[in-house]
This record gives sequence, structure tokens and C-alpha cells, in this order.
Amino acid sequence: MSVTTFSGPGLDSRVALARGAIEVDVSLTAEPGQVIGILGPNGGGKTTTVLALAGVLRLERGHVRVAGQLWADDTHHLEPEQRGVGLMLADSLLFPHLRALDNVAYGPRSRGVGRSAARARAHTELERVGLGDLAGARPAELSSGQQARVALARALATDPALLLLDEPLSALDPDTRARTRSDLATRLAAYRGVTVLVTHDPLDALTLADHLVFIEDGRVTQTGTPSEVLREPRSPYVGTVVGLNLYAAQGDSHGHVETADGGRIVTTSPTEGSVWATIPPTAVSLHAHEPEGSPRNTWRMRISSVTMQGQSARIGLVGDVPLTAEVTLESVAALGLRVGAEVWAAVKATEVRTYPR
Amino acid sequence: MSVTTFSGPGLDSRVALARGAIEVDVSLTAEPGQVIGILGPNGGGKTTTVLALAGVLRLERGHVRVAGQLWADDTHHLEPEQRGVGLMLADSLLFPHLRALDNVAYGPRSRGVGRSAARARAHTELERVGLGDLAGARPAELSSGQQARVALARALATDPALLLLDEPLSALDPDTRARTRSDLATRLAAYRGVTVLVTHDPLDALTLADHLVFIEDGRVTQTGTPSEVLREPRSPYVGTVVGLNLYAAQGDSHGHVETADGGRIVTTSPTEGSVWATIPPTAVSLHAHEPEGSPRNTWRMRISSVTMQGQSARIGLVGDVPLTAEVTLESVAALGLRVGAEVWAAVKATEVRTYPR
Amino acid sequence: GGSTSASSGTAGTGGSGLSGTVTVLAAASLTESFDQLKKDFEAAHPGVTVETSYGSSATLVQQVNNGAPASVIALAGTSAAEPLDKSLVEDTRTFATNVLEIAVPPSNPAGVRSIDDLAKPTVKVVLCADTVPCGKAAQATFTKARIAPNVVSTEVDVKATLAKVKLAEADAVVVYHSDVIAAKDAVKGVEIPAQLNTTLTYPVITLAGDAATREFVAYLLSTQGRNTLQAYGFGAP
Amino acid sequence: MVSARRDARVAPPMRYAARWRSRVVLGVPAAVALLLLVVPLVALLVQADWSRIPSDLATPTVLPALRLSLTTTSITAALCLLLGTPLAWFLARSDHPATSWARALLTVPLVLPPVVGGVALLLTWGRNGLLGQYLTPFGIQIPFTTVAVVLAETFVAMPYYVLAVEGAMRGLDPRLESVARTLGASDLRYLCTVGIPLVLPGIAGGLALAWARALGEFGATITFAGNFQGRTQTLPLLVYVELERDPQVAISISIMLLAVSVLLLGVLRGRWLR
Amino acid sequence: MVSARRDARVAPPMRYAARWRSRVVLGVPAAVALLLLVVPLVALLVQADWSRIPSDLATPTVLPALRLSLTTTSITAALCLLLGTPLAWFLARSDHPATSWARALLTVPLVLPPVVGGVALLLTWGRNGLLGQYLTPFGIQIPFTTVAVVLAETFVAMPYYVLAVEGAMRGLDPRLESVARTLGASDLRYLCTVGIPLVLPGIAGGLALAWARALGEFGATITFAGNFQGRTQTLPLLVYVELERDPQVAISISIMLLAVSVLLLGVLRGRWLR
Ligand SMILES: Nc1ncnc2c1ncn2[C@@H]1O[C@H](COP(=O)(O)OP(=O)(O)OP(=O)(O)O)[C@@H](O)[C@H]1O
Ligand SMILES: Nc1ncnc2c1ncn2[C@@H]1O[C@H](COP(=O)(O)OP(=O)(O)OP(=O)(O)O)[C@@H](O)[C@H]1O
Ligand SMILES: [Mg+2]
Ligand SMILES: [Mg+2]
Repeated sequence: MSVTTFSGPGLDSRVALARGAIEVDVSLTAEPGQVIGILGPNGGGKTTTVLALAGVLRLERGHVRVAGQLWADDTHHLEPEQRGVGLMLADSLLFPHLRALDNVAYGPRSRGVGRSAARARAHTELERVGLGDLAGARPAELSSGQQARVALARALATDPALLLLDEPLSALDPDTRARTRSDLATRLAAYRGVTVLVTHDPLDALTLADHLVFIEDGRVTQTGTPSEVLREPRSPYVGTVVGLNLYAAQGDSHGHVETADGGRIVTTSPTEGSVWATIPPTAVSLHAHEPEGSPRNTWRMRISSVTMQGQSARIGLVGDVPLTAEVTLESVAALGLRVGAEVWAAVKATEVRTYPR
Repeated sequence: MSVTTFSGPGLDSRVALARGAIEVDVSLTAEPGQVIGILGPNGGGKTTTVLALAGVLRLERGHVRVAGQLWADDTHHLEPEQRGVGLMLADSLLFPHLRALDNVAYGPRSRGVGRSAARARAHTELERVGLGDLAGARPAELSSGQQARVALARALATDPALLLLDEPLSALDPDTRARTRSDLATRLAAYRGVTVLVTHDPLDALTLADHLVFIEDGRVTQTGTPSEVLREPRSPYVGTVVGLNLYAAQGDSHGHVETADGGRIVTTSPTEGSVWATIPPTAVSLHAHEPEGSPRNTWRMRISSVTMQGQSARIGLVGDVPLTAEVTLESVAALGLRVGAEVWAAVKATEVRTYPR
Repeated sequence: GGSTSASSGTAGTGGSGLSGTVTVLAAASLTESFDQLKKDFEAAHPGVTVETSYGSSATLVQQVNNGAPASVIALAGTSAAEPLDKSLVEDTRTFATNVLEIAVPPSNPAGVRSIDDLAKPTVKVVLCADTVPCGKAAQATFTKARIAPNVVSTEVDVKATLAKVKLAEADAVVVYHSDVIAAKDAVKGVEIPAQLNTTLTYPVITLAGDAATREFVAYLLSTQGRNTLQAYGFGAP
Repeated sequence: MVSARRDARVAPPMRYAARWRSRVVLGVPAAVALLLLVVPLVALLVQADWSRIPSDLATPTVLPALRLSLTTTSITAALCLLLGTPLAWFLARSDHPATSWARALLTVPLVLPPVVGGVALLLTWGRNGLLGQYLTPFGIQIPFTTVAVVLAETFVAMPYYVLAVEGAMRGLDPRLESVARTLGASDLRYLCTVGIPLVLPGIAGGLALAWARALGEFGATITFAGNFQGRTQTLPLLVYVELERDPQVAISISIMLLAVSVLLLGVLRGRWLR
Repeated sequence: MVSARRDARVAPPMRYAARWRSRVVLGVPAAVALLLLVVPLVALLVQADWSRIPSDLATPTVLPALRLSLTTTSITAALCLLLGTPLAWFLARSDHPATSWARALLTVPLVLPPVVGGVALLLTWGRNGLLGQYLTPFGIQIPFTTVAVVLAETFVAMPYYVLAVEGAMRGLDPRLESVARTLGASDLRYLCTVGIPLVLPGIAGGLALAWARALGEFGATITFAGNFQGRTQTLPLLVYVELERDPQVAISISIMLLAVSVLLLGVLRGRWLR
């Protein structure tokens, strides 16, 4: 009944259960040391999946096998305290009456480790997340970023075979978030188990995860490495997340694809049949008059939104092929881009990628 | 005692009060129709400021004057129900037992408008945020993005002279957030009062606000238009938010500035005395060997982090002058950039801006 | 039935022609006898309503002192009347007496046949507290009989004392004869010889001066009233 | 007591023995607590002479007492709702130090032996009482009336209601109230349209507690209101009288009392007390 | 009733009149509620003969009764804590339909007239009682002992404790428990190290309610435990007995009872019941 050392795959699971209005049915597998990033729209079933892996929710169908040990299947269910699992949720959920050190020592203590050994271990964990000097602080005396790091240390202090992180950084301001993100990356690099990381922030997912899983409406809609997903999004949601213009379209053999709305796009990499077509926002150039020259795709559009982002601007365009364009601030001023204005958008055919749906 | 039509400035306020461990003292002014974006680290006093403007918290010193009417000063305090104010918090805080329509009609009803007139108004408001067809739904049946939009409609249905939005989009996934953000932009464009928008997301602030106010530790650390702030951040926090490398330094008349840590930076726009110096991450080039040629700043650095961001990568560097560099994914592969590796960083002196502290 | 004393009210249809309400506060031990008296009296005087309220004597006195609108108050023992506000009293009469009696469970597990059996240490005896009349009287009886029974509890009133034997928790209790009668089959009585016994007298105190009230008190003291009381185990004054 | 000292290694997850120990250590006291409360009720049911219950309940005094008990406890519940809810709200929203003293005062009627409570009520509403003396000239007299029964029941039951509802109201998100106020709602409007609808389970729970306490009320009633059949003789007072005469009848009536209350509370089950 | 119909325009914020109306409509009932509860206590204090209180309290029966009351109520409070807390926890975490019936059963001791409660306890623990019959052969007898006082007080007080603590425990974030369990904590360990420390205010509130109810307990005690000085005569029993002899002494003792309880609860003020 004890956790054996890693053998077989790190994580091999399929969790299927009803929750609220939706049916969740999600399969996840990973090698030891891997980080799985889970993304998806609100209410899609991400937290449900995590809680089922932790044993807090029971499976209706499926199985959870971690480090060669069966945690749950149709007939069998280990309680959370019987699993070697670490859980960290969006609210860091520290025990408010315990000091940081005692929060982290709680896991080892609960598993029968002696007081001083548990505290020593807790100290080590706190130092690994850079909080060795705040061991004596109570949660209320910590900033939210520090709280998140203590929660991480707590989850790791029991050497879990499976580490579950549900939106660990969502309550943080950008500064704290950036710092905590890199602390997390550092800490995860040294961790030997499987990590499941739920996040709304594509940056978290892209920077921390080896493998991405998108969950929408209880189902997996796309999986792949970050670069695969960046290149070939396969649902409108994923398209938005990775910042590409994505179209469900029909391709013919002549280098044309036709979108569901009837828009026509020319591409140099045609695929026949049902395809996804993508256009990077940076590949869209805007012009006050109909452009002449190489770009094979030119459309007359109306500007629906102008948003500044750092040193550039994103322009929302509506027309035959709705588009987002990313241009420099200078172009915004030079072309007088503002909501409601009419412009020409041009995209080189080489920038349009298609791949089968 | 009724709200007069706009006269004088839209908002003229200074709120000063103690809250928790910090003393908040923040002045805000705005013309009618303007949107003030408030940013700042966790626990800085943003929500406190908003609640004081709403009349939920009492001022200790200062004043609030909106549309020419005195709402509060040292001796005087109008209760929230006596002010013409609209409030929307991060949790949308809809009344869970009322349908969307009745939530929006709650304000007009409370102010003595008849049932059918209030419902008609509520319908109009719901349609303005694109939810005309969900008027009969209860909050639990709405997605979080829809809830946020109902809360916005509710806050606007009383024609407030001052609209307070505290992290209105923070609970949303990126897709919902993007759509809600543009709905919000559209709706605010048609609103004639003053809007105060608190957010952690720089993108929200940069795209929605006319004027930014940074609150740290209860004080205003920087104000300005988005482009002013983007160009000249004046605190490390603001630097992080706008994505610039920022240094507090001493400038001499010879085109050198020396950072507090003893690093030396060469600039073509020298300023004497205490200065801020900025370097855009995109202006940093990385090299395997010491570069020769035009760049006047070259430093030997160690890579502390590598994070992918969309189609590019951000490289954290430690050395004499800690830096973040933004490079293409190809460079990452070509130079073999990974944590712990040593590289040379080069920055042209023309890219280094300085301005007085 | 009919009234035995001279009617002082105005002439009316049937009976005495009296009318009004007589509010009677009576000690809890008088419950059944006064219910009967009320019925008989109302039958004799159709214009009169008798309202009865039963409680502990102390409670009743408190109620009267604090302005409860009572016409008559009937108490168990003269000492209970002591705290009564004397300015409210119109008249005091004695209308009944009661003597102590031993009550045992019907099965009589301890085999109590006489007062001397209470001296056995195996017999669990329950008495009233010595602050209430039945407790004081019981102590006096034991002193006279020169026995020291095994008292396991002293109760705040007769009711609580009697409950102990009804539920067979006590082997014997000392209560009033009328209580043993009222308990019917639930307990068995064992008489205490007269020379050892103590008599409790029941005063009836008139608080209101109206004719119906006077008539009720007179009825209580009449032969007919006395007969009723006797049927419930009370003696004549 | 696992004495482990495993260097930096952490012990494996819990074994079955520990889980069972935990269940026993918690389950046994809980079972004992439940038994302590339930066995006496079972004893009462076992001891009752069920064949006699119908005839016992047909006793002519039972129906008026039942009717009076239901009437007065309903009025008491209504008074709790009307008067106690605003009081609970003021207590819940106030941080003033006086609040905790007001709350401590509220518990006093719980500590007071009910008979003394009845005396205190007599001292208040009696002919010469603190308030009663001003009513006497108008010919209003309260002791020995049904009004007195209601006052006595309210005196003992209201604290339970107020404390329960205050607890529930403290659980409300205060920001909901802030939002309602910015929308222009007065305290009253907020309470009626949002506050009360959202703490309905708490209110139902408080009402159940208060109603149950009022239904069982004896000492204060007999002292303050007397024991007049049809006017102030509620079920517990009838039980008291019958206990003197025929305990079996008293037990039958008590069982009816239990049945009525469990039924009424059972109907509210799942909703009341959250 | 504002009859407004102002086309699309929305009315201005609230005027002073409306705010005052709201305050009156809420403030007056709250004040009435408070008065209903507080005036009788004031009447008791006014009526007391303060000069006599010291000598009244010097009566030799008072000290043993006070000591007994404090001892038994403390033990009752401890029993509530030890037995009632696990029960409250099981009720709080369960969604089973049986739970709401268990909760309804818990309120029965509240409805039962205390004297009948005492009878039920005698039927349980008495010589021939449901459980008592198995104790008799061992020479164990419970009625008329201090144990009986504790049992009676526990019977009436425990329901208040359990219901209060259950409410508090339902307010706990269930995710805290999930996290503790993933860390390897058993139910028992979670309850001792996290659950109980976090609902301490609720536990204190429940203890205060239960303790107050036990301190005032009269009917069940007198019936089940009798009234033996120094062994089962608690303060309320002494009050009752003295009421019979000298009401002034009874009032003096009651006032002491009030003082003790308000003081003890006042010390916990602000902390107990949240
Ligand atoms: N405690 C609950 N009881 C019943 N249904 C719930 C509960 N919590 C969530 N749900 C429902 O289950 C579904 C999945 O919720 P879940 O929390 O897993 O989504 P999520 O992907 O984590 O969303 P988010 O991005 O908003 O955190 C939703 O429809 C939600 O309304
Ligand atoms: N209800 C409260 N009572 C006492 N102190 C509080 C309360 N709420 C917040 N504080 C404290 O007041 C300070 C300012 O908090 P505030 O909520 O205004 O910060 P904020 O800028 O909105 O932070 P965040 O970005 O986390 O929302 C913090 O130190 C916080 O701990
Ligand atoms: Mg979630
Ligand atoms: Mg905030």
C-alpha cells in the first residue's frame, strides 16, 4: 500500500464523471518529470479533472494509475490521504492559523515524520522557493505571491508522485506573477514527479509546460507540445489563446481556401478538403489605398477595435475574412487608424498555413 | 440633493484613510467621459480607493466632488445610496436569486422608477452589452463572462455620474476576456460619466484607459497617459508592467549612467544627476562571443530564465546590469540559449533612454 | 345540586341569580377536587363562571402579589400564605386538612408494611425538601417515631416526590393522603398512625369582595363542598 | 504514534490502520452523543401504552391546549420574524463593542430558570410592574391572558432566533450590501429584496429553534400567565397537570407534542439550518 | 410608494426622507425586540432588595448549590465538546437525507417539556429503565446522583451545541479539508489541527449557549436527579425551593446567576458566536 518508486509511465489516467451541467471525460498521460499544461474556457472542467486526480471527487468511469500504482478505477478508490499527491489551488488555501513553516511541515507531520525532521524538511522546501527568511510569518502577513510560493512548498514537501497546480498564479499582479513564474520554473526543473498545471494564462502554459491539453466543455479538444499548438491550433479557443487568426475552411487544389462565412484566402500551401487556415497577426499589413504588388490576399475592411499592447497595436478588422492585425504604433499614427475607419489589409499567400481539420 | 447635470470637472477627489497596515492617500481627477486606469501591486490600496469613492468606506481626510456636487469631505459624508455611483467588483456579485433582468432593474427600482419602466431600461442595458436574449437567466446559469457583462449593465442602469470598475475582467479566460474587453470598450465609448478602472492586466489598462494612475503602498507613484507611461516608467513596478528594463541610476555629463548596483551604461541621451534609464528588451542582442562593432554597451551575462511568449522568447540575464532580452525563437535555437549558459549582451547607446528621477 | 347558603344576589332565572366570573388559584394538589367543585358550583349557579388555575402555592402567591386578578386563592398549608401581600386579603378561612401517608409502588418491592419498615437501610426513601410543608411534616413524624430512614433525595414539591414512586425509583415516599388517592392505582398507600402524624391545614383566602366570590367560598365550606373534598382524600378542618 | 525519523525522506501516504483509528476515535463519541439524546426518546415511546393514546388524546382538555399551543407559538414565531430579524441584522452589521454586550444580554433569558423568568415578567407587566403600572389605568391587564402566554414564549424563544439569524447574516458577503447601496437601495429595501431572501435557510433554522423552544415552554408561562384551561393552559402545562393525575395521559400528550414537532421540522428538513 | 414613470431617465439617488423611513421601519422593531427581552431583567434588578443580597447569599445552602452548578455545567460543557463536536462534524459534512432527520431528532429535546424529558431519562437510566436495568445488577444506580444531574443537563444542552457548531463547520471552506487530506491527514488529524482551530468562535458560541441552557436547567433535573443538597441541588432547584420559602432570597440567587453568566459570557464577548 506504499507508493513504489517510479515504474511504468508517470501518469496514466482517464477521468470521467458528471459535474454540474457537464460531463467531464479527459485522458491524461505523462512521463515522470513532465509538466502537462491544461488550458480551456471557464467552466470547461479543468478543476474537476484536477480534483478527480487528487481523489477528492470520485470517478464514474476511467482509471488513475500513477508511478505504476493503481489509485482509482471503476471499482477501486484510494482516498486523497492514501495517494501520494500534492495539490495547490488558485486561492493558496494556507491554513490561516499556522505559520508558513508549520503549513509546509503539515504534510510530513501528517505522514508520521517526527517534529524536528518535518521542520527541517519544511525549511529546505521554503528555501527552495526563496522564502527561508519568512518561515515564521503567518499567511495574513504574507503577500499573495509569497502565499502562493508557500502553498507550492507545502504541496512539494511530501514528495508527491503527482503534483496538481490549479491556476497557481492567477491572483498575482504582473510583477509578482513574473517573479513567481520563474521561481516555479526553477522549482519544477528539480522535481521528479508528474506535474499537472491548470492555467488561464497562455504565457504560463507556454513557458512552464512540456505538453499542452485543451479542455473545452469537458472534452479534450487539442493536445500537443507548445510549439505544435502554436503552429496548428485546432479550435477557435486555441486560436485566440495563441494569438493567431484561425479559420475553419474548405481547401481546393488550386491554392484557395473558402471560410465558413464565404471569405476566400489564397495560400501557397494548399490542402484539400476540410482544413484549418491560420494567419499570424504580424503578417497582416494595412494600407490606406488598395495595395499593389506581391500580396495575393487583399481585402477591404472596417476597423472594429484598436488596442495598444506594449510597443505595438492590435487592430480588429471586420469584413469578408475577419482578422486581427498587429502593427507598430507609428503605423497607427501614420494611417490614422481608428475604430470605424476603412482600410485595406494585405496578407502574403506564403503566410497562410493550412492543415487538415 | 439630486445629482445636477455635469458641471465643473467630472471627478475631483483626494481620498485618505487607513486600511489594514497601510495608509492610503490618493488624488484622482478626471473630465467627464474619461477613463482612469488604476494599476498597482497586490495590497497597494486600489480597492480601498474605489470603495472610498463609492462611499462604502469613509474618508479620514480629503474630499470627493463629482459633477460639481460634494459627496464627501472631512465633515460631510453622503452614503452610497445618496451618490450617483455605479460599482462593479471582480466577483460580479450579482444577486443570485434574481434573474439577469431583475438584477439590472434593481437600481432603477430602488430609485423609485416604476416596474415596467425599470424593466424596459434594464432590457436596453442588457442589449447594449449583447445579452438581450439572456434576460431571463439566473446568475448560476450564466458563464462568468456573461455575469461580468450583466454586472456592468447593472452598474450603468442608474446613469451614474461615476462608474467604478474593480478588476472587471480578472476571472475570465483569455477568450472571454478578449470579447468582454471589446464589449466594455464599446459600452464605455457611449458613457458620459467618469470611469475608474482598476486592473492587473496592463493590456486592459492600455486599451481602455485615457489616463493611468499607479498606486503602490497607498501612494500614487506615477500618472500619465498610456504612451507617457510606456515611454517613461518611474518605478520598478511600472517598468515590469510596461515590459521595459528600468534602472535607477546616476548620470554624468559624458554619456554614462551608473546603476545603483554599480553597472555602467552608455547612452546617447545623457541626463545629469538622478535619472531613470530604460532599455527595451527588443533592443538587446545576444551573442556567443564578445561582439565587435557599433554597440557601445556589451556585457558578459548568465542566463537565468528562458520563457517563450507567442512567437518570440524572453531571456532573463544576470550580470552587471540585469536585463531581459526579447529574441526570436530561431536565435534561441541557433545560440543554444538555455538557463545557466553564458552569453554576451549588446545594446546600442541610442536605445538607452534616460530622464530625470 | 343547589346552593346551601342564603343567596345574596339579585333574583334571576333559575338558581341563585348570581352572575360574573370567579377566578380561583389553587394548589396543584387540589386539581381534581376543585375541578369537581367548579363543575357542581357552576351547575348550581348558571350565571357564574369559575376559572381555575393550578400551580405551586409559592407561584400562586407570587402571582397575586404582582397583581394577577384572582378572586380566591386556596393554598396547601398556612405557611405558604405568609409572603402574601396582606393588604389584598379580604378574609381567610380554613377549608380542608390533609395527613401524611406513605406511598409505595404497587408491587411494593421493599415490602413496606408500616412506618417502621422505613428504618431499614435497604429501603430507598424520598421525601419533600424541608423547606416545603410536606417535608417539614415528614421530618417531624420521623423524629416522633425515632427513626432515621435512608433518604436518597428530597424533592422540591409533592409532585416530584410522588413521581419517584410512580416510576418505582423510590421504594417509599412520604406524601399526603389526598395525593395517594389522586394517584389511584399508580401507588399503594401505607397509613401513618395518628399519634406520629402531622396535619396540614388548607386556607382559602378571599381577595375580591363580590357576591359570586363570597358564594363560592361559602360553597367550599358547606357540607356539600366538604363531601366533595372528602371524596378526594381531604379531611374536615 | 509513529516514531519515524527518516532523514529527508517523507513517509508514504496513510495506511489503513490509521484510517480506521481515525474513524473510531471520531465515530464512537458521535454515536455516544446521538445515543444520549435519542435513547430517552425511544424509552418514552417504548413505555407509552399505544392502545390508550387515541382515548388519552380524546380527553376534552387536550384539544383546547393543542389549539392554544399552536396559536401562541405561531404568534411567537411571527413576532420573532418581525421584531427579531431587524434586531439580528443590527447586531450582525455592527462592530461596536456594545454589540457584544447586547449579545451577552440576549443569552440571559436562556440562563434564567424559567420560573424566575416568569417572576421577572410579572414584575414587568403585572399591576404594579415596571410597565404594567402604566397600563392599569387604561384597564389593560396582561397576566393571566393569552397575551401573557405569548409574551412568556417570546421572552424565552426570541434569543434563539436572534442568535441563529445573526449568525446566518454574518455569513452574507458584505459586498452584496455595498453593491445594493450604490444602486440606491435603502437598508430596508436591501433587507427585504436581498438580505432576507439569501438567509432564508438561516431564518427557517432560527424559527424552528425558537418555535420548538416556545412549544416546550413551561416555567415562565405557568408563573406569568397561570394555568387557565382554554386561555393559558398550553400543552406543557396540561402535561404538568396530567402528570399529577394520570402520567400515562401526560406521556401520550408528550408523544403527540414530539410527533407534531418532528413532522413540522421534518418538512423543513434540508432547508433549515442551511 | 413612489409612483414614478420617468421614461428612460432614472431617478436621482435617495433622498433623506426615504433614509429615515427605512431607519424607523427597521429600528423600531429591533428596539421593541430588545426591550421585550431586557426590561424584565431590569425589573428583576429594580425589585431586588440590594441591601439583603449579601446576607441572602450567605445562606449555607447557596455555596454548595453554586459549586454543584458550576461543576456539573462544566462537565456538561466538556461532554458537549468531546461528544458533540464529532457529531456536529459528521452532520456538517454529510449530504445524506438521513442527516436532516438526525438533525430534526436533535431538536426534540428542545420541544419536550423539561419535566417529560426528566421522565424519559428515568425511563432510560432508572432502575427498570431501558439501559438502567442492565446497570442495576452491578450496583450502579444513576438517579439521585450527581451523574444524573450531568445527564439531564447534557440532554437539554447538547442539541444547542451541536446545531451551533454544525452551522459553523458548514461555513468552513471544504477545499481546506481537501488540501489537508492530500497532505496525508486523517479525518481526526484534520479536525484537531485545522477544523477545530478554525471554528473556535463557533465552538465558543455553541459552548456558551449550551452552558447557559445547562445552568438554567430545572425541570429535567428535578424529575430525574431529585433535589439533594450538595449532591443534586443545583442553583435553579435552590431558587425554586427558596421561592417557596422566601421569594426575596430566590431573587437574590437569580441575580447572582445572571451576574455569573453575563460575566462569563462577557469575557468571551466578541469572540464567541463569531
Ligand atoms: N461544487 C460544484 N457543484 C456542482 N457543479 C459544479 C461545482 N463546481 C463547479 N461546477 C460545475 O462544473 C462544471 C465544471 O467546472 P470546473 O470548476 O471544473 O471548471 P473549470 O474548467 O475549472 O473552470 P474555471 O476556468 O472557471 O476555473 C461547471 O459547469 C461548473 O458550473
Ligand atoms: N476588510 C479589510 N479589513 C482590513 N484590512 C483590509 C481589508 N481588506 C484589505 N485590507 C488591507 O488593506 C490593504 C489594501 O488593500 P486593497 O484591497 O485596497 O488592495 P488592492 O490594491 O485592491 O490589492 P489587490 O490587487 O490584491 O486587489 C492591504 O494591506 C490589505 O491587507
Ligand atoms: Mg477552475
Ligand atoms: Mg483589490
